[in-house]
Parts: sequence; structure tokens; C-alpha cells
Amino acid sequence: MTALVFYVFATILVLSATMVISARNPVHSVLFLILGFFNAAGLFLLAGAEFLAMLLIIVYVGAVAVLFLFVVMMLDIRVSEAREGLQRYAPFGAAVGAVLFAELILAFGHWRIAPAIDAVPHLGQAAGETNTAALGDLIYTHYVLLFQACGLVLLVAMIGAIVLTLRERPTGRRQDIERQHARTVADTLELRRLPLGRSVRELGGFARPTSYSEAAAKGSYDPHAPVLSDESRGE
Amino acid sequence: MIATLSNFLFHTMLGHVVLVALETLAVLVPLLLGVAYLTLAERKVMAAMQLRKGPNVNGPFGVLQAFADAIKMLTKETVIPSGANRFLFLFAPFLTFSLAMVAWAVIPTGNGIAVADINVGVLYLLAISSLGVYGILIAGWASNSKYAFLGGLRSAAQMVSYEVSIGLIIVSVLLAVGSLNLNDIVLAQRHVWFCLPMFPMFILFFISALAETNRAPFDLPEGESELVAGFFVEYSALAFGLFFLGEYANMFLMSGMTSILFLGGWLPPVGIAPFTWIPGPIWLIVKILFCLFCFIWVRATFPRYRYDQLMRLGWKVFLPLSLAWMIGTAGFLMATGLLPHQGVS
Amino acid sequence: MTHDLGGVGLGPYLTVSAILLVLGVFGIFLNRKNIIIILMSMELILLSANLNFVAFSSALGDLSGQVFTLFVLTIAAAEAAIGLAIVTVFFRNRGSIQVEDVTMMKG
Amino acid sequence: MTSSAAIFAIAVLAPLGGSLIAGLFGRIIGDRPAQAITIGLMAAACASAIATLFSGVPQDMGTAVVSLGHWIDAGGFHANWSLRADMLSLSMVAMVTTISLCVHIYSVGYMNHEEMPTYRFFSYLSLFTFAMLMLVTSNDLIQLFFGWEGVGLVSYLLIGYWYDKPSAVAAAIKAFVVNRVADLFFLVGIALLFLQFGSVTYDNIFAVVPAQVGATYHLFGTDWPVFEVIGTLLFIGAMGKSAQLFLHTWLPDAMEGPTPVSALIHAATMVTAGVFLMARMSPLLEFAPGTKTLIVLIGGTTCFFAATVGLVQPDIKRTIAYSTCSQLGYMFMAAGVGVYQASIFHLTTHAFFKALLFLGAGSVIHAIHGEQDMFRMGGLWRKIPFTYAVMWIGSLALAGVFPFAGYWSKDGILEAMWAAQSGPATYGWAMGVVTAFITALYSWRLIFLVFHGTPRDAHLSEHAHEGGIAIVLPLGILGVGAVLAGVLLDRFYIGTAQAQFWQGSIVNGAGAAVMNRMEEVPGLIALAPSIAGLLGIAVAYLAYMARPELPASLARSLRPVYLFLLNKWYFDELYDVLFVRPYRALARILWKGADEGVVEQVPVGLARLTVGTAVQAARTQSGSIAIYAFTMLIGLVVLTTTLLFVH
Repeated sequence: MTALVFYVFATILVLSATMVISARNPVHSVLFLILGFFNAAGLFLLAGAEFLAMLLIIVYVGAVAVLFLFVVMMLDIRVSEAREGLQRYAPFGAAVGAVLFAELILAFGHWRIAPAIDAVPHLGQAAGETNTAALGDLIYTHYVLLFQACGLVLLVAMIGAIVLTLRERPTGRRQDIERQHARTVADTLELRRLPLGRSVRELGGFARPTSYSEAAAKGSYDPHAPVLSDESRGE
Repeated sequence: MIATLSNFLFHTMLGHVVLVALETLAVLVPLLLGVAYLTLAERKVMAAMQLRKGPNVNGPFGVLQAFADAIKMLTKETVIPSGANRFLFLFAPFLTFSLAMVAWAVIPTGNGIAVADINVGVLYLLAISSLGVYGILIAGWASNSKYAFLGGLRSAAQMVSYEVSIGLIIVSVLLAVGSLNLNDIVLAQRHVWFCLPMFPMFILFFISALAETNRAPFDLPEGESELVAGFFVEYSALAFGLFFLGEYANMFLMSGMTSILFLGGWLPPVGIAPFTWIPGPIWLIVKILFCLFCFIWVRATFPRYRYDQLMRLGWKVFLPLSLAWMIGTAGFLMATGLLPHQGVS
Repeated sequence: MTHDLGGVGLGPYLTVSAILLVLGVFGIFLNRKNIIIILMSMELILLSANLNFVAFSSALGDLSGQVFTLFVLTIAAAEAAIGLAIVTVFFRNRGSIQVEDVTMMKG
Repeated sequence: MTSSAAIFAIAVLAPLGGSLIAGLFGRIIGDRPAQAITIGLMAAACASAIATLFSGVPQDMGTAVVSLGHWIDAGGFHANWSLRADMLSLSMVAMVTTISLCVHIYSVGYMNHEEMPTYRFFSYLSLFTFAMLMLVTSNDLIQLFFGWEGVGLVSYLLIGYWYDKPSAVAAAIKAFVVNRVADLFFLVGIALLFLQFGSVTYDNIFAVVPAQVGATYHLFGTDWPVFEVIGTLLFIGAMGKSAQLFLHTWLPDAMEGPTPVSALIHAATMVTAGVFLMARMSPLLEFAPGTKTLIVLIGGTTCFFAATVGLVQPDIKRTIAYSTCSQLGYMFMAAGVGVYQASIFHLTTHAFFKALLFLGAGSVIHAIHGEQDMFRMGGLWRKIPFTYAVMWIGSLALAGVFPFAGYWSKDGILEAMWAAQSGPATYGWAMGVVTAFITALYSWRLIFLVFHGTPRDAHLSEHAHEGGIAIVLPLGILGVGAVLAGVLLDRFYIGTAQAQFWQGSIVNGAGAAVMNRMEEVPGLIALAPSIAGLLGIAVAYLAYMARPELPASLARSLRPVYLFLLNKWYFDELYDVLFVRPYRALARILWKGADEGVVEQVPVGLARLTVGTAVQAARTQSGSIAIYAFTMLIGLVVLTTTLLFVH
């Protein structure tokens, strides 16, 4: 039964991996990648690594693949262009791949576990302990420094990604919630009594309250710019 | 007869499959019914809050309104836009709906009563909820429409953002429980529900759930005034219906998660006689309904957030708060010696 | 505590992982112009490594393999984030992500 | 540390304090305070030294060692900072501090026309004094070497004090280099001593010297007596410091420094370090008869050679410098026959009258604004009568006229030479007597040229005047010393009381007999140097007062001899041909051929190779990520293949 499940997962994994590299549309590639990850998670589950299986889905499918999908969708890659030159290198790649595969099969076909393996202290899972708890024990004791290093790598990657993609837009108007809350009618509105038959323009044009320039982001609004005159408005 | 049946169900492979299928049905049928009536309830509750009557034509008090809507959707024509990716266009709503269903597999409705009582239940829930993004993204992209695409991107960004704080809040809870098993989480609240000691996180989780399910006041992806209807602007008929159902099922799911993580799941408020007579599933349903009522209540009360405000709230308020709370919880548990499994190597 | 790997043994796992690796390698050759697919191929290669780690970890009853899978996951996530950020910036500046165009690192 | 030890330590260490304060804080505290501090501390040192000398070391032991601290502890090698207080050091300390104090005071007057602040000068002077005191009070050869190098260093600094004068800088470097050549031998000597005796402390060495008389080094198929080798090496070191023949060339050039420096360093103290070393190592040298013969020969020749050169020098300071060289020859001669007491005696009296002469010459130079050519002076005695008087006193002492200081010591040396009754000693005696004549001749040549006759350069001597009190006072003190040092100290240094006085700090092996026989020298022989001196004065009068044209005609008729002398026996030229030119040629070959051609070519060629390779390698860097990825993967395949086949 479980063997059957394994072969189902493995087959779908291999097929979807094939589709990842051969799909004409990058969006399809990403979706097949996700499918592949799902099946890999299934394989993990079969191997007893339930925590990693969930993590694979949360991290890869929930975050990394979303990133891929985002970028692929947003960048709007022209499919035809991206596939040019496909055939030229394919034989070469196939040859390298074939050699590699042959070697791997050769290697995997003739390996055996070292007889002294039992002499090596194993960092195993205690009976009755869940996979997660056992992993936790290991990570926070034996591998705590590596774990911290991984955290640092992630931090650096996060900062790097932000620094790389952040675009400063000096003209944007940021929201200042405290100022919004503190704003009163007097700051915003100027009530004027207009004599009959006269327009605001005739009284010197529109006047903006001072709070407007204060609220504006730097550079987006020049309070000293000349107020639009009647003439320019009229045109 | 009964012996044969039990032998079949509990000791044969096929029987096992049948049993699981039955369990699934036992969860899904009430759930689907609930979803159907949630749409009606939302309209009724909001109507009441806004001093209107709401649907009241089909059946007494409009109880048949849900079925009327369903029949309307089923009978309409499914329009597929030109240039759309046909498979993905139809796959997206199905994905959304089925994910909302699949997640229920691990929700315990009573002590140990779940379709799959697995060790990493919380992670499973987190994984499934993180997949919700795909339905929306695929729908937005496959529609071959600017509005849909923008709505999809917005929604995806929003969900990813709030997932981070949801994850951190869950970690706070897990710190106090010491297990990823949902049943254990519920059992850990025997003495006091986590909504009391972790009240700020409870509120944060609830708000994040609103954002995660694209509910008001965070229903940006479908903001009518800017994006017409967001990622499902091109959808109609059954496809639209599936999205619709999926959304409401997601609300159910998030309410269920809130109940299990903070409101004691299937536990009664206090473990004494009159309360303990009522079975666990009923308590869970009551709590879920309470959460759903809050969802609707919020929708009727608050105006919609602007997109940058939404992002700001998620990244600059919720994330630091939940992170600080997590660290504080860990520190508190460590200091008081209440940390589960403390001293176990 | 060794694990029977779902009753199939170590061999099939290693075979699947080998196939994944070769597919990843082949993908890099095949899609030599599209940097995003190259990145995805690299994810496949990493996945194959992870699969090997987990399989051996279970077969030998030693959790270190799973721990390293965790680290590989972390690094892969960081790599994807940075890689995609670079791609995005490049696209923003050049309007294209053709690998053939990306020759600014020429010596 | 007892109070007497503390006083002795003050005598040695006070100059260091003065030097540090003046040198490090002179800029802050100003010139005058710096001078006052150095002079004050110097005076304290001088007073302490004289007090120590008079109290003497305790009667029951020959030496007292004041320990200051550990210096080097490396394996079996130990060196301590300590002050050795035996009569030899005490007398030297007293002499050095007295002269140094005079020079310090004198410098205040002499240096007051300097444009640069002079705290640096005073700091150097005090530092020099300290180094010299370390040298003479050392209890082991390492500390002695420290002082030895210290005085060399300060000598370098002071000769090059006017560092904007190229000739001064060149002279400083010359002095330094020549001294290093000698120091190398000295250092090797010390090393051999350590190897031989396992210690560098005097007492340890001297204690075992008699036991190892027969030791030899076997080298080049010949047996070399250890003591001869070591003694010769030490003597070569001393030759450098004391400007003996072949290593003397730096001393006349050192006159580029300010005159007080010449007085202090190049007359009274540093150059006598070699003589002091001989006396200090007397227990060893007494077992090295070959070395002693060498010392006598070198000393005698130096004394004659320097005197002849001094005879024709036009420069007033160079004349006195050669005179110093010559007198040092006397001292070495005496050391060579084992009469170290006479050496030290002459060293002490010489310090007084030579410092006097130098300072007097400085006074002359100061009076006529820096002119040093005697042939442009003349008739100065009316202008600067006091200087004239002290120059007479100094010259009389130098010439060995009774009862001035030089008479006693020089007579003692020459008597010892005669009494030694050996071939080399007799040669030394002859040289000494001849030199006594020449000494008187050039001394009065100097006096007559400078002070008598008509001013040859009216403009120069017009405004000549006596220096201030700061100049006059030291001249007076030294003058008194030049008159009285001999008659007062004779009894203690070489006379009847010498054994009680030295208290065994100087060892006379075979020399003990000489000491005794000195008293029995025939009268005529004893009078010979005095007669030679007086004769020299008379000839000088004849040549420079009565018949002033005589020297010039003599120089014309004996032109080769004159030139030979004027050019200092062509030593500088000889060295130029022998050492400087080959060295330069060698250096040039090493520079052009070895350094630029080979050594530099390695990194340069490497750099070129790197650039070339990099240019080629850069071509493979196409910038295409795909190619890079291919390369990586192909590398992976190759690696896997290799692993498969190797395994």
C-alpha cells in the first residue's frame, strides 16, 4: 500500500520536474514546480520526516514558489523569446545529463552502508518522541550554531532583497496617521463670506491652508510656488 | 451484522477507506450547509445592524434564499474570457474551494475526534492556509484581465504578509502548549483558554484572520470602487459559486482555528456539570458561530482600509507586536518554569 | 531507530533523487536563456539533495540528515529571495531578463 | 641600597633624568629651564661622584656592586643592570662628571647664539654623560657594551648636531660607521668571552682567567691562544672608540660638531673608553702578551703619526683633535706594557688639559665668530687675555712641562716604557719622546699663530672679545685642574700610594715589576721628555715668532713630506681606494645586478605573469551566466567521474 503511494508520488514528482524544465510557459513551470514540491513532501512523509514535509510546503510552496509566481507573472516574459536557442544546446545538455545519470545509477547501484556505521554515535529519534521534538532537540543542541548561522543568512537575504528592490519615490505622499487624527476643521477649511456676484478668483484665487504643505512629503509640494493666477486658470 | 460491519470498517483496507470517507462526509456535509447558511446569515445580520429586513422572500425568514442563490448560479452560463488560460481559469476556484475543505481534516471536533489526528496538525493548517494564495493568483493571472491580475497580486501580497504574523502568533501558542497536535492544543486549555492570558494575540489573530480571508475591512482585492471585483471579476456561474463557497469556507476555517487556538476548541467554558453535559462538537460549533458573527459584525461596522495602510499594519504593527509577544512568552515561560517539556533533553 | 521508508527501501528514493538531479542539470542546459527557469532548475537540484538527505536519515536512523535538509531549505529560500530580487531589479533597469543580455560581469 | 650606594646611583642616573626632562619636555618648558635642569642634575651627579670618590669603597673589599635590576635572562645567559663601584669606576665617574659639568656650563655661553632651541643639545650632552657613566660603572660586558654603543650613538647625534650642514652629517655618519666596524670585533670578543667563561660578569671572568691560560682555538690548522684572540678583538674595539691608527679617521672629522662636544666627547671621555676598557680588562690582558705587544706598537705609532699630522693642520680644532689622537697613543702604550695606572693617570690629566684646550679653542672660535683657520688669526692675546692664559696652561700641560699635569703622567708613561725593557717598549719610548717634541712644537705653533704676531685678518679679530662667565668659569676650573691634577694625583695613581688607592681594581701581572722599576730609571732618560718638550717650544718660537717665513720655506723644500703630513698620511685616500670604492662598486653591482636584476625581477616577472595570465583568463569570463552554470555542471560531472574511477 505505502509502496504504491510512494510510486505514485515519485512518478508525479519526476513528471512534474520534467514539465518544469520543458514547459513553454514559465507560469506553468512554476505551477509544476509546486506540484513537484507537493509530491516531494509526500515522499518526505513516507520517509517519516513529517515536520520537514510540512516545512517544505510552508516554505517552498507557501513562500518561495509564490515569489517565483509573482516575479514570473509581473515580469511578463515573452514566451517565444525565452525559448529561443532551445535546440542548440539540448543535445549537449542531454549528453551531460545522461553521463551524470549513468554515473549516479552506477554509484547508487553499488553502494553499501559502511560496516562501521553502528560504531558512529547516532543522533536518532527516541522512542515515543515525535519527529518534531526530536529535530528540535537536535537543532538547539548539536546544531545550534549552524542554526543561528542559517538565521543570519536569512536575515542578510531579507535585507538584501529589500535593499535591491526598494525604490524611493520622493514625490509620494506618505500617510501620517497621528497628524490625520490631530487635524481639525480650522486647519483644513477656510470659510469665506463671498459678496454676491463675486467669485473666489476675484478675491485672489484659492488659498491652501498651511497644513497642506506640512503634510506633504518633502519635495512633492512647494509652498512658495506662485498661486495659480486667474489668467492661467482661465486658459 | 454489527460485528461484521465493525470488522469490515476497522480491520480491512477497503473498510478503512470507507471509514475515512464517512468521516470526511461527516465533516463536510455540515460544513457545506453551514457555508450556505453563512451567506444568508451575513445578509440577515447586516440587515439587522443596518435596520433593514434582509432576504425574507424565499421560505420563512428567507431560509431558502441560500438554495435559490445556488440554483441561480448552477443554471447560469460559465463565461470564459478570450485569451484566458482555460484549464487554470477553471482550476483556480476549484483549488480555493477544495483547500478550504481539506484543511478540516485535522480540526478536532471532540477529544481526539478528527479525520486525521496528526502530530503536526498546526503546521498542516498553516501549510494549507498558505496555499490559499495560489487559487487567487492563478485566477487573477488566468483571467487575462488587468483588473483581475491586479486584484490577484494584491490579494496574494496581503495574504502572504498576514501569514507571517499568524505564524508568529501560533508559535506563541505552541510555546505554551509544547505540541503541534491540535488536540493537545485544545487540551492545554483545560484550565484557562488562551484568549485570556494572550488576549492581545487573540485580537491580533482575529484581525489577521480577517485579512487572510480578504474580509472587510481588508477586502482590498475585490475593492469594487477600484478593481470592480478583484480577481474574480471574470468569473461567473458555477466557477464564481465555487470561489464564493471557498471564501466562506475559509471564514469557517479561520473561525475554527481561532476557536481551537484561543477559545478552547471543543472544551466547555468551565469543566463543571451543566456545561460538560453538552458534547464537544456543539461547543466548537458555538464558538465558531461566535467568531463568524464577529466577522460579519466587523464588516458591518468598519470602512475599508487603503492598501498601503493595510501593508503598513501588517508589517509595521502586527509583525513586531507578535514577534515581541512571542519573545515575551518564551521569556515568561522560561522564567516561571512553565515551559512544557522543560528539562527534557 | 531505522525507518523502512514506506516499505520501498533506500534504492527507489535514491533513484528518484538522481533523476531529479539530472533533470535539474538538464533544465539548466535546456533553458539557458531564461534565468528564472534556471533558478527553478536549481531548486530541483536542491530538492534532490534534500530527498537524499531525508532518505539516508531515515534509513540510518540518524536525524542529522533531516537537520541538514532544514538548513538546505533555509539557504534555498535565501537564494531564491536574492536571486529573484536581482532578476526584478535587472528587469526594471534593462527591460529584459535574457541571460544572453546579462553579460555585465564580463572581465 | 645603602646611602653611599644611593649617592653613587645618583651620580650615574641623574644625567639620565636631566636628559629625559630636557629632551622630552624641552619644547614645553623652554630652553633656559631645560639648561638649568640639566646643569643642576649634572652638578648633583658631579657632587655625588666626588663624594663617593672621597669616601671610597669600603676598605674590606675591592668592589661594591649596586644592583639596579634584571635585564636579560635567556637560558644560561644573565645580564643585570648594576653599578660597579671600584676605584677604577669611581675615578672615572668623578672625572667624567666633572668635565661634563664644565662642558655643560660652558655650552650655555657657547651655544647662546644658536638659532635653534638648545634643549636638544643639552639633552644629548646629559644623555652622553649617562651612557659614559654606564660604560665605566658596568659590572659586565653587556652593560659596558650598552654604554659603549650609547656613547657612540650620542656621538653621532652630537657630531651631526648641525644637521643642516652636509659636512657635519657626513662626519657623523663616518664616525658611526667606523665605530661600528670596531664594535663588530668588540662584540665578537664579548661573544667569545661568554663562550669561554660562560659569563659576561667581570668577577666571574677574572676569577677563572688564570685557570684557562693554556686554552686555544684550533682554526686554519693553527692553534690560537684564546686570550690573545679575545684580547686582540677587544683591543680592535677599543681602537675604534679611541681613534687609534687605522681606525682614527673619524676623530678629526668629528670636529664638525660644536666645540663643547669636541671637548667632552672627543677629548675627555668617549675616546678614552678604549683605554678604560684596557684597564678594566687588565686581568685578562695580562695573560695575552702578544696583544700587549700589538697595543704598544699601535699606540706608539699612533702617537707619532697623529703628532706629525697635527703639525701641519691649519684648522685649530683639527690640530687639537690630532693631539688627542696622539695622547691616546701614549695611554695605549702604557697599557701595552701593563702599567694601566699610568694610562688612567694620563687619561685623567689629559681630560683636564685637553678639555681646557678645546674649550679654549672654542673660546677663540667663539670670539671671532666661528673662524677655525689659524692662518687667518693672530694677535688675539690682547683681545682675549684670559683665554690666552688658559691656552698656555693647557699647552704647558700637554707638552709635559713641570709641574703641569701632563708632566707627571707623560713622564710616568715614558718611564714605564723605558723600564719595561723590551723591544716594542723601547720603540714606544722612542716614539713617545719624539712625539713629546712634536707635541710641544705644534702646541706652540698653535699659540703663536693664534695669539701672537699681527692679526692676519683684521676684520675678524676686530670685535674679538672674551666670552661671558659661562665660558670663563669652566675654563678657570679646568685650568686649575690642568695645573694641579698631576701633582695632586701622582702619588695615588702611580706613585707610592697606588696600591692602596686602586685596591686591586687594576691588575698588574708582569707590569708590577715595571711599576717598581719606574722609580729607578736613569736621570737622563727621565728628563728626556721634558727636554724634548722644551726643545719643541723653542723650535716653535723660532719658526713662528722669530723667523715666521721658515715654515713656509720648509714646506716648499720638503713639499712631498709636507703634503704627506697635510693629507694625514693619505689614510682617507687609502681607505677610499681600499674600502669605499670597492664597497661602492660592490654595492652598485648588487643594486643593479642582484637587486634590480634578480631580486626585483622575481616579483616584477611574477606580476607580469599574473597580468598576462589574468588577461587571458578574463577572456574566458564571458559574463554569460549560462556558460558559468555549464562550467559548474561539467565540473560536477568530471568530479563524479573521477570519484567513480578512483574509488
